[in-house]
Amino acid sequence: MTEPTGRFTVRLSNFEGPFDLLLQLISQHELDVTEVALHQVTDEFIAHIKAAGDQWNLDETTEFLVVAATLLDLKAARLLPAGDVEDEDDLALLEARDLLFARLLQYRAYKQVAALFAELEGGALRRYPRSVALEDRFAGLLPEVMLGVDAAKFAEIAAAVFRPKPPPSVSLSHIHMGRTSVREHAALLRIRLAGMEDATFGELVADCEHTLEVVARFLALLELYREDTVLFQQEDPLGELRVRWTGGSVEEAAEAAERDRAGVDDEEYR
Amino acid sequence: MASDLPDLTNDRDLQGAVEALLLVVDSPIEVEAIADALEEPVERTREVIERIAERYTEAGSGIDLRRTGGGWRFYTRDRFAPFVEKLLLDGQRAKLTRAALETLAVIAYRQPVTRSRVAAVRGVNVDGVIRTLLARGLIEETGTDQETGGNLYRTTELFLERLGLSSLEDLPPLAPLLPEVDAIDDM
Amino acid sequence: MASDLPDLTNDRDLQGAVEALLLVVDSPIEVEAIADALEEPVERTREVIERIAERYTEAGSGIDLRRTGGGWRFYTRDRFAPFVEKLLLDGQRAKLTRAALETLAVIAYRQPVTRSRVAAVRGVNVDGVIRTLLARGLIEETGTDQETGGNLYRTTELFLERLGLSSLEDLPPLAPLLPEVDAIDDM
Repeated sequence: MTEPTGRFTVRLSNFEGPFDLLLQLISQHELDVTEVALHQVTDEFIAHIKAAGDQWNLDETTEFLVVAATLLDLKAARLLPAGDVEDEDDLALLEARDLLFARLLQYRAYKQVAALFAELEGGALRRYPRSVALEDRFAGLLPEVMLGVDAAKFAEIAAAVFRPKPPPSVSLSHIHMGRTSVREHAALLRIRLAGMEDATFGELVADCEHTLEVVARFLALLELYREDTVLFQQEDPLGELRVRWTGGSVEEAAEAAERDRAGVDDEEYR
Repeated sequence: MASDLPDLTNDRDLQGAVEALLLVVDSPIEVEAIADALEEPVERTREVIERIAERYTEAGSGIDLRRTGGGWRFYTRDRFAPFVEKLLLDGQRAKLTRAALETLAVIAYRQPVTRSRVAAVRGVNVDGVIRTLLARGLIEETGTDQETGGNLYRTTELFLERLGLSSLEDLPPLAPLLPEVDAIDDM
Repeated sequence: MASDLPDLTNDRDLQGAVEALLLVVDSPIEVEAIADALEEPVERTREVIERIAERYTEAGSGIDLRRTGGGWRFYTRDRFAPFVEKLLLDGQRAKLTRAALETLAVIAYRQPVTRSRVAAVRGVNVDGVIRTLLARGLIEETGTDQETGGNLYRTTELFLERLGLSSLEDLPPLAPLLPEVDAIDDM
């Protein structure tokens, strides 16, 4: 599974090759993400990392986490049950899927730009600027010195200089990717609950393939509860959890779902 | 100006004067500031600066006159870096981290842009990176977003200098890397 | 040395290398130090330096390569001094550079502190910057380090005044700004 070059490659029943290529094929619609066994990809990646011993690559691991999280989102969106094509839900789902594609492409584009930046910086770092104290004969002419910053900003600068170099560990911050997932599931639940009015938690997660999706859906329900659009009912501890929709009409739910899906971007760009 | 001053109508003396000024600046200096100090037209000054830069390059000089971050500054020519590093000993400078580069990439192309928008593109929390980039002077605040009230950020001239770019226009277009850029803008 | 380095047996490349070194040195540098960095014989190095100095003079360059106090350094050529003075009075160098500001920050929060400790924190050579800060009256010497014998530096009253503080105790504490482990990971 690991090429001599040390790059991570994937071997599945329907695909074999570098991880990057897998991603490319999916983003070009030449391979259906629902047919990719992500748990196998993950297993292979973990094996790849283990095989490398202490030599594992932080960049590669970070990239894998980001891409895997995106693929998971993508797959979750694709796996949701589909009815008639004219169905509002389906259209919304299609949009959600495209959004995820777009996000993936966008992320990759910026990653390429970042690589270019690294190259430019590398070139610039080989050119040392002239930065020397003024000749004595001019020193007296200097105007009164200005720092150009206040005390708070000065402290920020000091903090940036003192900030330690990153320890060689995987950043957990990528788990924030999960938030996207929760938003996505909240959108889905709104539309579904508005139609059903009343459902058990079991019914709401029946189509989930992975534990992570069930968790995301549960978190989404808590979000909806917080904004007073659902009510919970549970007769006894560990008993069946019933969820009742109180968030208005199907149309209103669909609108709210749109806002969920567009998320942060929508608030800023319109 | 006094009459015993070098005669700057003469190109050779104008070149000398420009070189003298460039030798004492400690950050990139704009053509206008040089032209002001010499009381010469900006256009003529610009031509002379460009001619000096060419002359140094043709001569294979160890001095490289470059325009970065909107101004001109003397740098050592890149091929001599190993010798410079040997002399300065601890000369080799820290590179930007991958997280910093990716965050700068988003800000550079989307500026002015809010923190949450950057976080959405990168898929991770960017608060720590943004704070460090601010403190290092690579980005700066530029007002607030009318709708969300979030701070807007843009890249600085120091950022351009750091990458050796003379202006943001030198950045390659994002479109070829991003086929559906219009669609994404609507996200 | 590696084979992709400029070929210094060639006079043109040797001149370029010498120019690159002279551009970044802050105080007069001896021929021997240059020859060491280039791994060239002292005699040949001296000849090249003298040739560069002559060439600059003949060309009427604004850069004057002169030997003073046992070492060589780039100076602005005398006749162009009035323009340099005008530039300086125009306030081109009124503001501290980023490098100077960062160095000042380390000294302010770690004082009294030696030059080598500041260099270790910043990861770059700070000699020139420290000289600038001294010249601008923002820092001053305050004895020597018992262990290393290096000069110790501290900030001055002028520094406090410029920052609008009445005493060092008013400097904002750093602890709340040094981020939690997450953000550090991110950089």
